Amino acid sequence: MIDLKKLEKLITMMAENDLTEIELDDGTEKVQLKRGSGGAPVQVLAPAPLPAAAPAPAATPSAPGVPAAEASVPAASGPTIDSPMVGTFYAASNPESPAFVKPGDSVTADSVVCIVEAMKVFNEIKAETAGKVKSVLVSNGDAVEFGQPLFELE
Amino acid sequence: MIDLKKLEKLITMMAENDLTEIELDDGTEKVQLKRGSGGAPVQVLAPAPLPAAAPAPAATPSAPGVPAAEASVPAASGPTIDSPMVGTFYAASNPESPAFVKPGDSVTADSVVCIVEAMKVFNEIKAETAGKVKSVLVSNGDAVEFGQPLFELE
Amino acid sequence: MFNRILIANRGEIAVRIIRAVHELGVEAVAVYSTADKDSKHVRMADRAVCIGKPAPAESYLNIPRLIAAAEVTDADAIHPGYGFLAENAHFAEVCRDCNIEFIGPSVEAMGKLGDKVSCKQLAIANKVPTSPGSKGAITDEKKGLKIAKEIGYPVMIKASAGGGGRGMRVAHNDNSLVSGINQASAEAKAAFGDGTVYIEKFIESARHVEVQVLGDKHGNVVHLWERDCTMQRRKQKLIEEAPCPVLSDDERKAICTAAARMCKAAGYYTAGTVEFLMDANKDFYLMEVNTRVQVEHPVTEMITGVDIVKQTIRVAAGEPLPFKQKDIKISGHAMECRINAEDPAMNFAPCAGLIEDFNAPGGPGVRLDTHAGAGYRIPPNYDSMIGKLITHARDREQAITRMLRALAEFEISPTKTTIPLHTRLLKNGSFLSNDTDINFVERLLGL
Amino acid sequence: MFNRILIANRGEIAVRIIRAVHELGVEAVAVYSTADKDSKHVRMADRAVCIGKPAPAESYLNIPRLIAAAEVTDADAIHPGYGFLAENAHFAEVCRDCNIEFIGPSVEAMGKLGDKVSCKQLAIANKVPTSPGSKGAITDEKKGLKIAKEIGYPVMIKASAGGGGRGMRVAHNDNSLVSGINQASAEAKAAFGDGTVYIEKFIESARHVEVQVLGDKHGNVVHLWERDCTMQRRKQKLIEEAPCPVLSDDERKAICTAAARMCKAAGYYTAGTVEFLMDANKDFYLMEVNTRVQVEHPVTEMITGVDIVKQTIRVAAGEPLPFKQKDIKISGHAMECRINAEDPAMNFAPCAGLIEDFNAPGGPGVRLDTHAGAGYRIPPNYDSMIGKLITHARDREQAITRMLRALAEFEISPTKTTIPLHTRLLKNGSFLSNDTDINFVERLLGL
Repeated sequence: MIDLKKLEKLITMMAENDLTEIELDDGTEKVQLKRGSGGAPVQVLAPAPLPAAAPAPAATPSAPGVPAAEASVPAASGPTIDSPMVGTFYAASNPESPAFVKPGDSVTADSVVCIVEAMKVFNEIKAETAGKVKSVLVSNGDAVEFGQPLFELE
Repeated sequence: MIDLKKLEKLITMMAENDLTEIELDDGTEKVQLKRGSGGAPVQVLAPAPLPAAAPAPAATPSAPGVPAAEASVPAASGPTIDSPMVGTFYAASNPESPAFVKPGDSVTADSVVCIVEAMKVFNEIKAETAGKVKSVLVSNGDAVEFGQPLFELE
Repeated sequence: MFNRILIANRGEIAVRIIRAVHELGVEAVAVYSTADKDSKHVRMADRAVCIGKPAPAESYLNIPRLIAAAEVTDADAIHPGYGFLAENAHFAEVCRDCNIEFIGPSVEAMGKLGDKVSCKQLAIANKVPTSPGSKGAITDEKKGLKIAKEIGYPVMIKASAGGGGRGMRVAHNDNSLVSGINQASAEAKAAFGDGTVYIEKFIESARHVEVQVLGDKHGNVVHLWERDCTMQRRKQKLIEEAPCPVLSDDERKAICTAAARMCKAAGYYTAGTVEFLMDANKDFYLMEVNTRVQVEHPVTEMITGVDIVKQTIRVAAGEPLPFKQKDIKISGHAMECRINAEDPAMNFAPCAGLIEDFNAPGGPGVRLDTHAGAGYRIPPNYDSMIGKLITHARDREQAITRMLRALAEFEISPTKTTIPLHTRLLKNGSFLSNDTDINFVERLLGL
Repeated sequence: MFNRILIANRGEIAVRIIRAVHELGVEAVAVYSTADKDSKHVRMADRAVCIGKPAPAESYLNIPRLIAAAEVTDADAIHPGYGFLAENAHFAEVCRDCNIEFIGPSVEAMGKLGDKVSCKQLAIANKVPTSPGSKGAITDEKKGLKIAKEIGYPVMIKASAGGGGRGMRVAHNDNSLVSGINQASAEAKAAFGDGTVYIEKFIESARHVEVQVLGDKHGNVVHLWERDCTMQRRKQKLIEEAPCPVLSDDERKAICTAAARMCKAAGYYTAGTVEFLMDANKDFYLMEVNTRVQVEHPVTEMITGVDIVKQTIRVAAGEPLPFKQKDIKISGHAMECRINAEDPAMNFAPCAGLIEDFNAPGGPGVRLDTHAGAGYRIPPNYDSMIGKLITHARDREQAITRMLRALAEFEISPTKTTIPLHTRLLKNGSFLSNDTDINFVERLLGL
């Protein structure tokens, strides 16, 4: 069981102390730390446990009443299009029409990829970045929160 | 379970002493430290960050009323003769006679090195180990606690 | 009772409100900015929604996002806590328009008591002591000079919509009055969008005494006695206690009854605080009314046994107060020290960052309200208060002794806090003998 | 008052005592075994002395080392807490011989009340209800059989010097009685060096009700009302509450008054607890008297506002009790859950080791007495209790609701604790309706 808090602390310690390698083992302890020139670049380890990239501890609002701690946002390995606001996700402009985008579609920064409805206002969400849609991370009608990944790009 | 606090200590030590590598094993100890660009292992530092070797947080009883946190037991780098009990330390059998041992003296396991008085009983303390006395770590009349180093050997 | 309450706040007050919500068997929804994603209120809530970036305007002050969060989580009520949108009438109206109960006073009562000029008129009508000064707004300099002559210098120029010291000026003569009116008015216009100002007698040496009031939607209003918040620094309260140590029972009863009478006249419900300055002659002068739960509400909870936050929720749900005025008795003495993450060596500059060690005090008569703990990283984006340490004992002396014991026991590192400052103040002879006024701490620290 | 008090104990009770010592303005000396060198009581004390290896016989039970530590630190009193040497008359005598005040009862009173036979005789003489049975020791089988016939089976065979269930047997007929007497006697001889046994009526289905008593050296003895500790497991109390939820005011007053009367007759001073079994007809049967402060003393502190530990120190210093019986009033309801580091999955085996995350519950009506925290390593050498969570509220229902809230909020990892068990018990219908007896928990868990 890898503890996010612990990872975060490790990363901070790496950065603050200019470490280049940390290697824990823990079949009854076995630490290895490297520092200064000659070690692997820090960036390699960085992304995964970085606070920003860590899944929000909050419940996905689409799962009502789920304790905050338990739920989690589906992880996306590639770049993502995130929700700029809290609201309800709609893949299409109306039930009859097809989804704005589906896996395999290419999008430009200006492409409308979905609608997020908040306070009766239907906000068209743009891709903000060009790329090819790999997968849709939320379902039609899901509640989404700020910064929640909606689409994964290749 | 690898102790984060201990790890943090290690890393601080690393930064402060400009180490490039620390390698612990702890299938009953096996420390390797590297310094500078591929420098020789620094054995001296090894014990320091290990909790077991850290000085007790307790006050030396010889400093009445000192907050436990503030006081500390004098550090000894070499082997030591420790007090087997709580009590008052006397270097000699009585004020007139000379100290049982002084720096430079050689002692055997059976040599009486001091007296620790507890509950009006004067207990003769033996060296329990052979060696040459390097320094006396407490003063005549000091209160000493269990396990407190009394003499440092070479 | 409500099914699900959204807490539109963060930090210790969000934690405090979630505790009350859970004790009522109601679900709690936390909202948080990206800076607070690891905060305790997020872990405690049944659900948590990220509403935006750290900047308050992007999150805790962003009404559309808060309402949207309430809608997607089907929350039927919102508790604003203190600060942020707690006294924002527009927010209360939007909640009402969206059929979400705003846990606070009615928009009307908020207006009557929130605006300083109308509040003062209400006070005078209900025989609540106010400072001599303009009955209403100062429209021109001439009127200001006339009134200043009547009540005598020094006078205080205040903004009607003011708060937190902004839009305030002290004038010692006609010249400084004229310039003061213009400055205060401009400052108020900028800060609150309303440049209306008024004039009051300036109280030289005073204590800060405030009355806790609690009302329901059925016209019942009681007071929970008073608090003394004389120990301040830069207009920020540092130490609060209850009851006020220098009042006789008659003086206490008189001012508390007056405060409750005034709130009843305003049709006020939920928790509110009527703040007074009290001069050396124990004459009271109304300062303002805070139409929300107060940071220092716990000291009143300790001496009365009333869970004030829980009551604000019950009242919002339409329940009548479960007690009458005669049931509210004072038991012992309580004290609160605000634990701020500030570095005394750096002129009390807030210090954010990781708290590595955190061992809270405990034992009899000790209460800690905090969102912090070992491993918590204090974000640089918000105020520096990381907890409130409260003690309760038979009398003031024992409450202070207990507080000193608890402060000594409180282990926080490497974060610098106000703990050493509190220890110093609690041992100060003037504090022990109540020979203090609201400028005491600043004089002591040479600020 | 004393200058310096040595606390001859560890864990949460050492922390609790140091808090009381400091609130009295007295210096605290901690003693610790090498296993406890990083423990909170060591950090809190003004001075700390390492007295030996982890094994209790080498440290906390080692009288010469404790006395030596007191001598080298010039401590003029020793507080034994509970367990270890708290009820050891020899230790009390040694302290007295060394001119160190033993903070507890006189050796004489400890003897009168500690020995079960003399205690029972004292009870009968003071009209304290006891179980029908032998007035004194059972010297031979014939006498045993005769008494068993009088009071009727089942009967309980108990060791005079007994405690913790050792030297106890239940007999349902003459055969099991004869073998039981021999076994119990042998077991008692081995465990306590005294094979004296006696016989009592065995109480089938009972609640555990105990009365808190407090006396001074001037002959004043009061009771602080009773506690209910029916929720037990393997004779270990799990949840304690005050007042007992099934007693009427008259029943409460009768048993509490009787307990105080008996202690007064024994010339008892300091805190003590008279333990009873109460059967379905609310008939009481004396079990034993504990001549020390009890683990569960906080629930009584919460409902009476009396700092019991502080009082034991004042009494030892010769001060008279600052209150009379009529001043001791019950306010609200309090509950305590013992937080043990045990793994439910491993049949509640104690689990030592490092506590990485520790976030304590807080807010109104919540008290936590603990020596643990984030970064604390639980030593494998002592009992598994790492804290006591106490809640106080207007009534039992609210105290339970508050406890459930606090338990849910309590974050400890990776250490396994009894928190989930407490949550389960507090939601159990039989517990809520007080339809329980001292075997309830074991039946529920199938132990």
